[in-house]
Amino acid sequence: MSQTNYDLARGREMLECMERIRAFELTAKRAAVDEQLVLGAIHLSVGQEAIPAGLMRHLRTDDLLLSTHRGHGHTLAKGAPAEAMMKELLGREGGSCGGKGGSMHIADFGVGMLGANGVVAANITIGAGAAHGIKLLDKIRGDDRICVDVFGDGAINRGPFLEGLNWAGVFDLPVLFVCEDNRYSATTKTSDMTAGDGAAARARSFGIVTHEVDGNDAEAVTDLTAQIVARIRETRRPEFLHAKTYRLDGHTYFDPAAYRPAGEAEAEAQRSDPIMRQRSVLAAAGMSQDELTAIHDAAQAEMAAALDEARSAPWPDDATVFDDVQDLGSPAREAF
Amino acid sequence: MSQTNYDLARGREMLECMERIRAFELTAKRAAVDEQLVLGAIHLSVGQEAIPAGLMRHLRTDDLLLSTHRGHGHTLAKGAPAEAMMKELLGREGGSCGGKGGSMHIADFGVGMLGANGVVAANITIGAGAAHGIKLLDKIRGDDRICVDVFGDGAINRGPFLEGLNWAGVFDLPVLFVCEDNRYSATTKTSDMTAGDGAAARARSFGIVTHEVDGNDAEAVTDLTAQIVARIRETRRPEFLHAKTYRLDGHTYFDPAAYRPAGEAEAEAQRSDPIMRQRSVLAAAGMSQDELTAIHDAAQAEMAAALDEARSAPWPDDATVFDDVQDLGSPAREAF
Amino acid sequence: MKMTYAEAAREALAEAMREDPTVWAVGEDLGRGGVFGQYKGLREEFGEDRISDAPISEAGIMGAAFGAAMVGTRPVVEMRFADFALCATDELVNQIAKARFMFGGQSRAPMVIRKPMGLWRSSAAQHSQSLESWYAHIPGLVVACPSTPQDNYSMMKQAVACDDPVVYLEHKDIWLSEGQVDRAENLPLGKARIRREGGDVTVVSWSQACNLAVEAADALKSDGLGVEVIDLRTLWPWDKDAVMESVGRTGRLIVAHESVQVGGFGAEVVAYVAERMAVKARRLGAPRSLIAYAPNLENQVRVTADMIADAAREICQ
Amino acid sequence: MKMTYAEAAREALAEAMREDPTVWAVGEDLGRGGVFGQYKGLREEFGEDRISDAPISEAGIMGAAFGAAMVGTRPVVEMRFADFALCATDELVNQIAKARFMFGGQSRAPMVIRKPMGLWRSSAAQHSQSLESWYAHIPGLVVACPSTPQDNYSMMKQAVACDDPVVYLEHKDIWLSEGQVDRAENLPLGKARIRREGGDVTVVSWSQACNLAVEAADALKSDGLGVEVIDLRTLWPWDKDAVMESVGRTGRLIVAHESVQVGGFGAEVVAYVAERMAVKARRLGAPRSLIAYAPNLENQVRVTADMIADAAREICQ
Ligand SMILES: Cc1ncc(C[n+]2csc(CCOP(=O)(O)OP(=O)(O)O)c2C)c(N)n1
Ligand SMILES: Cc1ncc(C[n+]2csc(CCOP(=O)(O)OP(=O)(O)O)c2C)c(N)n1
Ligand SMILES: [Mg+2]
Ligand SMILES: [Mg+2]
Repeated sequence: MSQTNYDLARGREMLECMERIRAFELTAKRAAVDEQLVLGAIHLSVGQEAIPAGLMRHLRTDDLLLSTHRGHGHTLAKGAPAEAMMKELLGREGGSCGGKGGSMHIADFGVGMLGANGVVAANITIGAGAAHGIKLLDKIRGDDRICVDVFGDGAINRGPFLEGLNWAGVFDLPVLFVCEDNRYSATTKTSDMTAGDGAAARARSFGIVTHEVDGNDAEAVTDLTAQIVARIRETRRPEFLHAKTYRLDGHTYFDPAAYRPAGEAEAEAQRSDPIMRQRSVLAAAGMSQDELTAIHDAAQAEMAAALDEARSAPWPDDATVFDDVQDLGSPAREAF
Repeated sequence: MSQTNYDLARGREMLECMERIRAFELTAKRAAVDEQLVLGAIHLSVGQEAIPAGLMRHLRTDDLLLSTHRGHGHTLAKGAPAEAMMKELLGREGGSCGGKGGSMHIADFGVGMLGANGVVAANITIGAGAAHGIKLLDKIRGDDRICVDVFGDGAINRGPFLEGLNWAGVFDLPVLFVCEDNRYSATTKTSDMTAGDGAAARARSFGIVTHEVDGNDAEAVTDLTAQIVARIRETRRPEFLHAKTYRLDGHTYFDPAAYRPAGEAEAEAQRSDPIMRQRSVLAAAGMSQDELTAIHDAAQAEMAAALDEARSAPWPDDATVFDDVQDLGSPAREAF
Repeated sequence: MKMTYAEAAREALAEAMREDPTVWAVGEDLGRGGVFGQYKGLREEFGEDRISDAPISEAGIMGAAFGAAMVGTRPVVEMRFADFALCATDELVNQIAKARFMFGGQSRAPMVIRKPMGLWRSSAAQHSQSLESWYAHIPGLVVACPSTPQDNYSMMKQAVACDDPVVYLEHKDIWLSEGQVDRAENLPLGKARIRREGGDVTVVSWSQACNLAVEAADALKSDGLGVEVIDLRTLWPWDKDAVMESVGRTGRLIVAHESVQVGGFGAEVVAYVAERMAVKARRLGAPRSLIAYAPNLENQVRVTADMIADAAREICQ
Repeated sequence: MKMTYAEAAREALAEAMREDPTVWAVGEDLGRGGVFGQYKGLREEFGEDRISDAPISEAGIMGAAFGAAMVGTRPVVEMRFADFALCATDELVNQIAKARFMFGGQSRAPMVIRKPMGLWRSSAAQHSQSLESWYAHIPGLVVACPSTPQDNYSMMKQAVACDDPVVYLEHKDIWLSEGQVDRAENLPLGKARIRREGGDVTVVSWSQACNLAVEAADALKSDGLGVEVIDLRTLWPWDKDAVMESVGRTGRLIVAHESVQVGGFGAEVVAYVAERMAVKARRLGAPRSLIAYAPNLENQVRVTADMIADAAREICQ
């Protein structure tokens, strides 16, 4: 790995991104477990950080992203500020969604992040549609954005997977579908409930150019997605990425995940933790232990500060409760 | 085709079946157009008769069948009496569903026909579930039935296609999915709205054994489905049949189908009308023109008689209006 | 100008599309004019991107149109039959209706969701439903039920211009009904139309049932009975002031609708009024039963002009 | 015997499964006991065929269970959250509710469709809904809303035994609430339970809101106010006789429910009574707004025991 032309800056950037995601989520988990500060369920992407870290760096701020209930990593990597996100998890004023959405509905339209989703697979058609909107706007006034639409391995068993992929194929839309395959659908092994060869095989049946990648290898992810993103930007046609990974934590932060075979998670943590792997890559490329530690510490410090800010932020103003429901017939005027 | 061991009885049986289906539908169409006797929309399977004629003969009466809005042919071939079906199309007493369903909800549980469906693709999951029920009952008391679940090419673009096939694959169910691909989804060319290689490719992506057949060749259909049905009866595992055919009539009986390329329907009628083809096969195998005419005439006479019976049948008894909604809270007791 | 109900909506949509290039329509078979001819000729004028066909994929249509709405286009979604729209319920209720709020105001879903509804010549249980009360119950949605060509023109224009998702329920039985359309007329969404004035009893209705109420009112005039017919036009927001004012005068209220009475929106209207004043009230809706194919059975669950007239006579005794 | 609301339903299901081998349950994650532990231990006793996992595939679960019901099994369908059940609306409303009628009585759909509903600790807009009024509006469906362990035991047993499809709405906030369960108790579906007797005002409610109504009634007793609390238990059929009898005595009616007031089932109850007698009526439901994540905002759309008590005091003035 100490090839001469290894791009250290790029490798470092990805490690920073992954460390930030992990620090954000573990900080949030502690805030949930120790202080009961996080209100609803949160779903951690611990172990899956290489995918957003490798992919999102190829996107422009105005490119679009849709994600799932497990969406903190994508959102951070797309450029959303951690402090607003943490406030959202705590349901506070200044949160990404003003405290109205929480973790499962986190969104930051300012950086093109059009929302996590509480309904598995629902974002697949919506993301195809966002790309459809881009295509229509392109004809009106020029628009070269692309859309990235992320979902889990469990989502491929719901109808919107079919309807969304078919839509993108039929209308030739600039969207990258990403299946983050962490092997589990909540407490169920996805393979037990999935017929056939899974995500990539299904995607190919729609005639969509399909790729597979070790989703715990940030370098591989970023190499592959560099090409994919460039091609979609150019061709304006959909592609599909099946990224294999592993969920090191439980389904939710309070899930002990006792249903996993003994030792499985431990072995994976040893073998394939993307942060450990990226640290090794960087160390081999000459980065010092101190630098690695500094990256880790910076991420921790950032998220600790974000939590401090969030902890001391006020609740949303009661008066906002009826805002943003609808204009016509708004509950602010007529609630009953 | 005059091979020595051609099974003339079998070939004749299929022609009879196809003639009956066509006679039923064209009689119903005349009753609709000339006499306004048919009340709702009816969807004719003219040109598609070889599929039910070839397939259903392998099923036992207690095997199950689910179908679509274009379900007269399947229902007749499964053994439902034409007279009750015609009465149903006319909304009369003695109709298959007591006049409550009409063409799109035709059903005859006595011959295992669990219903046509007015919602495209809805029967795909329901049929998988019927097979699931068989599997559960098999463990309780022995049950070796199988289920045949038919749908059109347009149905493969709705979510239940994915959810039904995945279900059948995951739970290993004795169901044969049949996609009757007549190239059109109402007034739209299905290929324009379908990404990828279509039904068979998608079915294979679920790991389901998949076959393709010229659905206008009754002999080919029955040869292939003989094996398929026997195998499903044995293995209790799902299979998939993509049957290519062509809808010679409009989407509904009142659709002039002007959206089709000029000459397309005429050319297909010449080339691939399954009844014409089967007549040629039988003629080559030695059947006389008189016999062929007799088969045709018998079918016409049967359906003319069925229409006569239906025409003179009374409307359903007004008193049945609240029957069979529900037991608890039945509208017969409390409608408001 | 005289137009049919279908033509009025088509005209309104065509005008909106001429004015705003981000307006587009999507649904099955639209390129051939739509199942009821309500898009006839639009493909020719606007091309296949803006009068877009779709796969048989109601969830896909609804979900994709929502995505396209969030990025700044204004989709008009055609569901073909209101019944099929049930295939896209998550998309409408969990996503479209809630996104703006859940995301703290960051997004909008300016969409018109067309759902042709109602009884229509032996269409049977899966092609005849009227579920307007469902949508009135869902925060985030506007619910429109035009009953005349005039309203199908002006309400369609307003619905396309509206930044909220509008569930737009046209009645299948009146596509061909004709009426005068004044393009300048501009009664806002949320305002009722008094279709007949009268002092004895207030009949509140919407959609095709309101046309029956008008018939009943006209018939009763010769009996000397003054029936005020209020066409709500939208169920959310609905014009409580108009209803309260009228019932304040008449003291008698009938709400007539084609949909099932139990849990129908008539209950909301009666309950709202009864909470606020003493009133003689009566609902006329369908029995809580299913819609059959045979016409004699279908007719048994139908609210008719005669039934409305009888109820008006009775309540005035 | 003391049980929690979750245990009571589990016990009832286990007993039904022991008695009838055709009863089975299917849903995501059931093998590990279900998301709320309401299937805990059942996999061990009944095996994976009868406590069946499922793909994330609500439409598949609902459609497949319906098919299996038509061939003679009795599925209990778990939707996890009532909100996700919207992904299977066509299957429930167009298929399950209508098949028996459309097919002229040839088929049955003996199913229990479990949909955990309601507000539950900052679950936000997509995981908190109460849509019971939707299902009450759909002919063919029975709608059950148990509020106590006793009812979650006996109503579950009756629902499994019922030959109609039963939409069974458990409230997520009371899974762990404890109460006495008498296995022999057998108040039929369709009959209300008078949870408190009183002569001044009738409060009609169901599900968790009814527990709040009971709290309010108890609190008002010391004020000398007699609040009769009627737990409807099922919204279809609903016990009109019990309500009419009670309101006939008190002349005052409050209907309290957690769901959105506009188009909620409270409207049906008030309208039904107001059509038949002069009554002072008042509904207490949620504003027609969305449910937020932040607890202070979430609380603003919550109907509380205090609000019910205040409304009772006010209506009795
Ligand atoms: C339609 C729907 N069904 C069920 C759920 C409950 N649920 C939330 S996350 C989840 C597992 C999703 O698995 P996967 O798609 O693999 O994503 P992961 O959680 O592994 O990231 C489930 C079943 C839901 N949110 N939406
Ligand atoms: C969910 C749904 N969407 C739309 C329709 C209207 N519709 C009825 S038949 C049909 C075309 C179906 O095409 P296909 O599946 O190929 O069957 P075919 O009519 O060709 O036999 C459509 C769109 C419907 N019945 N259900
Ligand atoms: Mg997963
Ligand atoms: Mg077709």
